[in-house]
Amino acid sequence: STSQTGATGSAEGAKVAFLMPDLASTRYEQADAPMFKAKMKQLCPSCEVIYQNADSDAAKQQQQANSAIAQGVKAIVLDPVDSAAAATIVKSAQSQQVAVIAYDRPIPATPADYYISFDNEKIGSMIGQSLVDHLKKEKAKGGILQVNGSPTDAAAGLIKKGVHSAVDPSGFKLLAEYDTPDWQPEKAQQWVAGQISQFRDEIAGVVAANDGTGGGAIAAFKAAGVKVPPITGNDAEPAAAQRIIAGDQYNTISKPIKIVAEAAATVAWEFMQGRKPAGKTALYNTPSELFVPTVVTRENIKEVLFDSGLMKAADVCTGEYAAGCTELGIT
Amino acid sequence: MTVVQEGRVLGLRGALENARGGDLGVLPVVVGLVVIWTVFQILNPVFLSSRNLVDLTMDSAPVGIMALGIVCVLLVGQIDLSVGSVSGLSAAVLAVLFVTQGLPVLVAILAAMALGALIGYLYAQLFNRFGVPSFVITLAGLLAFLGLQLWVLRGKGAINLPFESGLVNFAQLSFVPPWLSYAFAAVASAGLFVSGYLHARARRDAGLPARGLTGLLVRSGALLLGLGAVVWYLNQARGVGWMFVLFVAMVLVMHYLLARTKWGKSVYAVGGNVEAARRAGINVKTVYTSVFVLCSTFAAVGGILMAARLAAANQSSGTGDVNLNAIAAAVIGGTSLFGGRGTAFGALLGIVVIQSISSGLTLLNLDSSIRFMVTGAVLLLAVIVDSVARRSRTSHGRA
Amino acid sequence: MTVVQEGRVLGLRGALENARGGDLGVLPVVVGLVVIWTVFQILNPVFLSSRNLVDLTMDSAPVGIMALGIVCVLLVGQIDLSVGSVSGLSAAVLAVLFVTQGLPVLVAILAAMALGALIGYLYAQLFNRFGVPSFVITLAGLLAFLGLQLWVLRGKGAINLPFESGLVNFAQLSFVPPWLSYAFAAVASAGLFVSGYLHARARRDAGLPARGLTGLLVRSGALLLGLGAVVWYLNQARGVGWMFVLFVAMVLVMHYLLARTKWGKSVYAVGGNVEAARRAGINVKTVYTSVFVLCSTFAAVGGILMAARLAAANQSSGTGDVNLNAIAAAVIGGTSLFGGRGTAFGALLGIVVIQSISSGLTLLNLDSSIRFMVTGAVLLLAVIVDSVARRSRTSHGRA
Amino acid sequence: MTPILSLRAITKTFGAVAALTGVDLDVAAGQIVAVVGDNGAGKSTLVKVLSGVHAQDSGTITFDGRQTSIPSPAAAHRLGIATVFQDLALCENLNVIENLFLGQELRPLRLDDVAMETRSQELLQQLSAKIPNLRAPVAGLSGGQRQTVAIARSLLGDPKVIILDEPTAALGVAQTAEVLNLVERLRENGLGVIMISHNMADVKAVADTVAVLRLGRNNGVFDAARVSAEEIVAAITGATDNVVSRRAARS
Amino acid sequence: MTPILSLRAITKTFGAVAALTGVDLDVAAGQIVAVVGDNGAGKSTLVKVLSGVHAQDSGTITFDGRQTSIPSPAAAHRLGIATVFQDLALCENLNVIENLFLGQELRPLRLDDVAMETRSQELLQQLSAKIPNLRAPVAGLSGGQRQTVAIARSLLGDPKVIILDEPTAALGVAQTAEVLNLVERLRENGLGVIMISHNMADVKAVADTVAVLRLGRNNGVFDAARVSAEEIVAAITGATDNVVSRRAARS
Ligand SMILES: Nc1ncnc2c1ncn2[C@@H]1O[C@H](COP(=O)(O)OP(=O)(O)OP(=O)(O)O)[C@@H](O)[C@H]1O
Ligand SMILES: Nc1ncnc2c1ncn2[C@@H]1O[C@H](COP(=O)(O)OP(=O)(O)OP(=O)(O)O)[C@@H](O)[C@H]1O
Ligand SMILES: [Mg+2]
Ligand SMILES: [Mg+2]
Repeated sequence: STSQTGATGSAEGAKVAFLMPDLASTRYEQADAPMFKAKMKQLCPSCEVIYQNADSDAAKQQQQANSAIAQGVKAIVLDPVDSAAAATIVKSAQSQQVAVIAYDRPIPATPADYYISFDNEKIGSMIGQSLVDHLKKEKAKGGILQVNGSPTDAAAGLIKKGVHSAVDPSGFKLLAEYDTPDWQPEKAQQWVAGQISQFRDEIAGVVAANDGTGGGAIAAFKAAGVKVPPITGNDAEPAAAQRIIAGDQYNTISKPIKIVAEAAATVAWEFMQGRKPAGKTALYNTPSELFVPTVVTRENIKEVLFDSGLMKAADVCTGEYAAGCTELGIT
Repeated sequence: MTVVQEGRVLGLRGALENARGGDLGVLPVVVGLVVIWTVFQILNPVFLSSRNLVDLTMDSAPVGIMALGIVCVLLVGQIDLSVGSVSGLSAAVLAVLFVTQGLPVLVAILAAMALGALIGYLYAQLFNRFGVPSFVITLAGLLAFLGLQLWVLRGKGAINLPFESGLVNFAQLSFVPPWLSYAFAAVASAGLFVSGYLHARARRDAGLPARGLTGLLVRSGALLLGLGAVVWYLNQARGVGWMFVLFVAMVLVMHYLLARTKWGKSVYAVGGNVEAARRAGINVKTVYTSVFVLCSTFAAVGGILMAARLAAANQSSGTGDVNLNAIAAAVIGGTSLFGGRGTAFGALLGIVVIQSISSGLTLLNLDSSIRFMVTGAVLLLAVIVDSVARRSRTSHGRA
Repeated sequence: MTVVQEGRVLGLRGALENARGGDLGVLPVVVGLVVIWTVFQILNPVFLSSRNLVDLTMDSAPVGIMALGIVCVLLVGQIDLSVGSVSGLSAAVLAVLFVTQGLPVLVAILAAMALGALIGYLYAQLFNRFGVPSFVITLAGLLAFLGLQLWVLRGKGAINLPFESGLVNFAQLSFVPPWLSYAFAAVASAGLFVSGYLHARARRDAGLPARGLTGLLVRSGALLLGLGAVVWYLNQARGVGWMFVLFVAMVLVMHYLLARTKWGKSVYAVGGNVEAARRAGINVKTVYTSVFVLCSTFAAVGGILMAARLAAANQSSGTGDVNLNAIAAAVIGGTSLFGGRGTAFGALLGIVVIQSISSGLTLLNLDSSIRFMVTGAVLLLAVIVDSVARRSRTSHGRA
Repeated sequence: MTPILSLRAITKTFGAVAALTGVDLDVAAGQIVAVVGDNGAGKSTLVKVLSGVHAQDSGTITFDGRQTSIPSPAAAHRLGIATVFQDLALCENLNVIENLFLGQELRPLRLDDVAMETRSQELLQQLSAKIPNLRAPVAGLSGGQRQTVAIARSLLGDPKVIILDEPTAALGVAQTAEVLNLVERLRENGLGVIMISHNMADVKAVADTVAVLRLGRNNGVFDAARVSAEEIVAAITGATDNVVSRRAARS
Repeated sequence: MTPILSLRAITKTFGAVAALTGVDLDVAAGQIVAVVGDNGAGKSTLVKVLSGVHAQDSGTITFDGRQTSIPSPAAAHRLGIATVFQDLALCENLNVIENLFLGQELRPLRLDDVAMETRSQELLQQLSAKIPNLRAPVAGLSGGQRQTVAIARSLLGDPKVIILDEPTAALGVAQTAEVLNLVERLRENGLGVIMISHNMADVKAVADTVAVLRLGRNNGVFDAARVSAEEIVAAITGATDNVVSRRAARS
């Protein structure tokens, strides 16, 4: 019936769905969802946000979208588990006059109503490039290990592609690479430990696709009793911030999640009121807005993560990390 | 006339005695289901809306079909851990053949199913020749076919199935026209009556006690009413999906095969006591082969439908909790992990329980951590109801 | 003197007869292992390097301990699907108590283990009271405790364990000093000799046939040589990790408990024929409780060690293939899924097989699709060797 | 003789099947009571009630003068009731010694296998058992060998009442004779024995009293010395003209 | 009489246990051969060799004049050898009718349950079985009821040779008489029957020939009409002075 579909009528008390893809990265539960909800509350206090996480299962995401539509949402903010499979969600939502805002990952096959993101491929190339630049500066010798994300995760594929675009032409030899099943840090640790046995001190650096696998790589070096080379991360988890402060991890990447989540809320609110916001650019035939993430290293961690209020010193500078914090002036 | 009356008395008395004896059949699972439905409906009134139930039926079909295969494997006392991988592989093969290679969709479907059958055959050979536990064989299969799936999709990641194709249409948008759905209900109930009547007549002619006419009429009437109500309610939204009809038809066929054919009896016998079955002259290896082939083929069908429903095949197709859901549906539906006990209808009921929990929790809008905890708790509750009833049955001496 | 001679003859003859009868014990798994090692060594000479073997021993310990618990549960004919989740939860609890709350590490460890024990107790209650199949109970547990783990880590995601802490040090960097490791080998072999000698004397005194002195000497000597060689080789790199020593010690303790105590016999009896065990006056419920508690506690210990080895607890701790690896290790080590057959040493061998495959493939630097396929194939091969040998045993009439 | 074990009005149903209806039975110390009856008469069900496998639906059990209940096999063991079940209840995966001592192992925390093996050998010798290897799983034993193991097991504790459910069904002639000798020795040692058997010759040879069950009800208690086999058969089948008498008449 | 089934020098070992060593046996059509022997003498092993459960290690089997091998139970069925096993080999999860017709169901693609139920009732009546409900799982049957089911099953096909391994061990007096009657009817119908039993009275009553096994070897073949029970027992135990004779002398 028409009362359940969006685009017309009053937006007061309307519902909007915020569908996130997985739990492999902690950011969706801890950053994206609460920030989106907060902004929505501010824009429309009577509106309801339906937040769901698909736990890396495209079919489950479809089920979640269907149930959101059944509950009469007027817009869906969708971070697709699988960009191809998400086309079905877009189709069926649009056929029932529900707007779909692609979030974080694009949906190339069927244009959504709007696309707001950082670009995972870009993220891959940024962490890779940052590491390569650092190694060149240090005049490091040897090669690079590449720890990718889950072989069954589309986003991991994008990051992997980006990393290759930085590492392949860098002049450093790619010693070996590994798709980490389920993004499991333990698996990454085990693989890196094996490579340490194999390459010993040939390893100049490790590009890890997220902070968890990066942590695993660091533990492997520590457990082997070998000096830890520069290792990357991604997601700017507090645990990674601690490791960067302690000097164990070289970099991570901070995505301006707050800005993006709030932008998504604003756009969704526009759609819920029946308007069609125009994009800043167009990607995949979709009006789009892209944001640039920041690489975080020991040099800029204070400004990017702490001065901006993304993290609190009290949470991070605990125990043995206090000394490092003081050294970097984080209080 | 006396015969008919005697029959009716037996029918009634039989039912009563069964209830006293604790043989409640599928009743406990149904009770569990009703409890779940009531709770979710109270928590969110969308749950029992026609729309949501339509989605529920459609979501049940693919994994339900896999559960049907699992029931067969469990019945012979074995297990297949690889239905998820096989379904993912068949989705990938389907997509590559159909989309990338441009073959007709039917050819692609048949090829994917043939691959599934071949995998089952391979399992059966390994099991029959070397006596490797099926747990290990299918664990190896789980890994190997996940690898093969990734390899088939290498350099592509995900392949969209065209929305216009009949297959995607079948899984997403094609519903039984209302008149036909009512006709189905009528045919089913009439069929039940006629077959029951013929059977009762044959039994009476042979001097065996049989159900009376009234009992048959009541039973078919109840089915007509029940089915009619369900169909009517679903027709308030999009109606009964053809995919769901396919699933139910497969359940019926499997029920027939298991309950009314020699092959079905062999399956139960092998699961109950494989040595006794062998000594009875049953070709035990053939039974194992048929069951493994069936299970993998059903897994392939499930994978195809899952891909069709998503309109895409990707690297993560069939991973995640597909395996566990399929096995859990079979177990919740009353199939024993030790073989010899279970029914095809169990798979239907089990998957509906699982999908109801999943759908209900989706509607509740919970934090993931809470969602996992509640899923576990609800699953347990649903099965406790069932187990307590079954236990009263065993304490009455029927194992 | 005649008695000793008779004993020796029996010892030799017994061994021969066993081999003729097909009772090869753990030999087939060992053969499978040797095959795997040879192939991987040919493919990559780093595989059998001391360094890599040291890593292999260390990686084996946490999941190996979980497999030890699984062996117990399988022995009574039940299953625990939730060891992964329980390990992840205990890692999370440990990290929160130790790092966030700042409690002493020992308190945190004990609390995590207590939580594990409590979970096992809960399972046992559900199983004993309601007769819910353990498959479903622990499936619900898998979900619920994954949820609890996420909830415990809410707002944090991952928690680093300090590298300087004794726990992380234990799991990563603490190795047995070479002299002590040789001493261990010597003590083990002397212990085997003394206990064997005392036992043989007692049997001879009672007029029973017993192993001869020579046989005992040869056996202990072989153990000394074998252990000595292993220790020497590992000492070429970092040596024998304390964590691995802990694992081996736990295997030995469990072996003793299962083989030489009343409780152990009850476990086998319950798995072999639960009704017979009950009629023999065994408190079957207590046996189930003990076994579930043990399994969950071991899962918690495994989780703690895994977190220590990673120096972090995170949301994905214990997910992925931890469950399957632990169960597969038990099964590969010869534990029957139907109960009543298996040993503690099986868990040790099984996990070494699994870790060898994993480590060998890690070194080969394969594409992940190929890696999955090869893992499946190698797993299967390792078990086929074993099964063929076992089959020859059954065909000789020993089930 | 005051009965050591005495049953009154025991009733037990399985679903729609009434296996026992108001059954009475008395056994005194030093007395051998044979319980006989047709197939499905409820004999094994009675045994299972006495050994704590099934709880009776109604009726009372008096043991040693005190009214009691036997909720579990462990409770029966505690009272001093040892049972040889018709289906033997052995664990196929355990060996002979382990089966003999199941639930009553010597030295629980460090099993005394020497003592257990010695005692097993003695026991089995006493029953003239022919078992090639006490350390092989029971799965490989012949039917009679298993039955011998089950009988030997019931003698292990220090029971006051021994219940034997068709103990000689699978036994060879020599072993049967040994078991009958044993039963007589048990009587001499002052134990109460309930023996279920289909073999009238055996019943007549050892029993003091013969209790007949028919369709789950008492159908007479006879003094074994005074009753003839034909009378027992008549009570079992419920008719003096039965297939057994006809067969006997024919040959 | 030319034998329909004839064994020569059958040998079978289990690991270190030699269950059968060079055993010969002949059965003619219309002849009842009783195989007797001590527990563990190898009788059931012989049955299992004949029914395709175990393959012999060496020796030859001749059936109906042709030398043959019996690699599987299905092969035995095809030859026309039906067997009642000592351990019955029933599926506990199936009901009586399903067990009776297991492997030989009527109308494989649409089971004819009416015909199967009628036939089951007839068969069981013929054996005077007392089974309350043919549609209840065998798990709930008494020992004798199960044995009756197993015997009934062997009669279902159209066998030429029937092998009964202790068929009356668990049967009541009436049922035993019926089975003995049945065995005689089988002989009249020209079937060969191999019956294993520990009961000398039954053996003497129906058998034409008595073959004794001792420790896995032939220990004499007797004409049942001319041999006394004492002689058979002496051949079984290997001594004329044995526990059976002593017991007999005592009483
Ligand atoms: N599967 C087996 N594995 C090992 N040994 C076996 C097996 N089957 C039988 N045996 C052994 O072979 C011997 C003969 O056994 P069999 O069952 O043939 O005896 P039987 O004559 O039938 O005895 P009973 O009268 O007690 O039934 C026994 O010592 C038994 O332990
Ligand atoms: N667990 C059970 N479930 C259902 N029915 C049962 C069960 N146990 C026994 N019965 C039924 O109860 C009746 C009595 O069985 P019981 O085993 O006591 O007979 P019995 O006198 O020992 O016979 P037999 O001489 O054949 O061993 C039988 O009809 C049997 O089918
Ligand atoms: Mg009985
Ligand atoms: Mg026998």
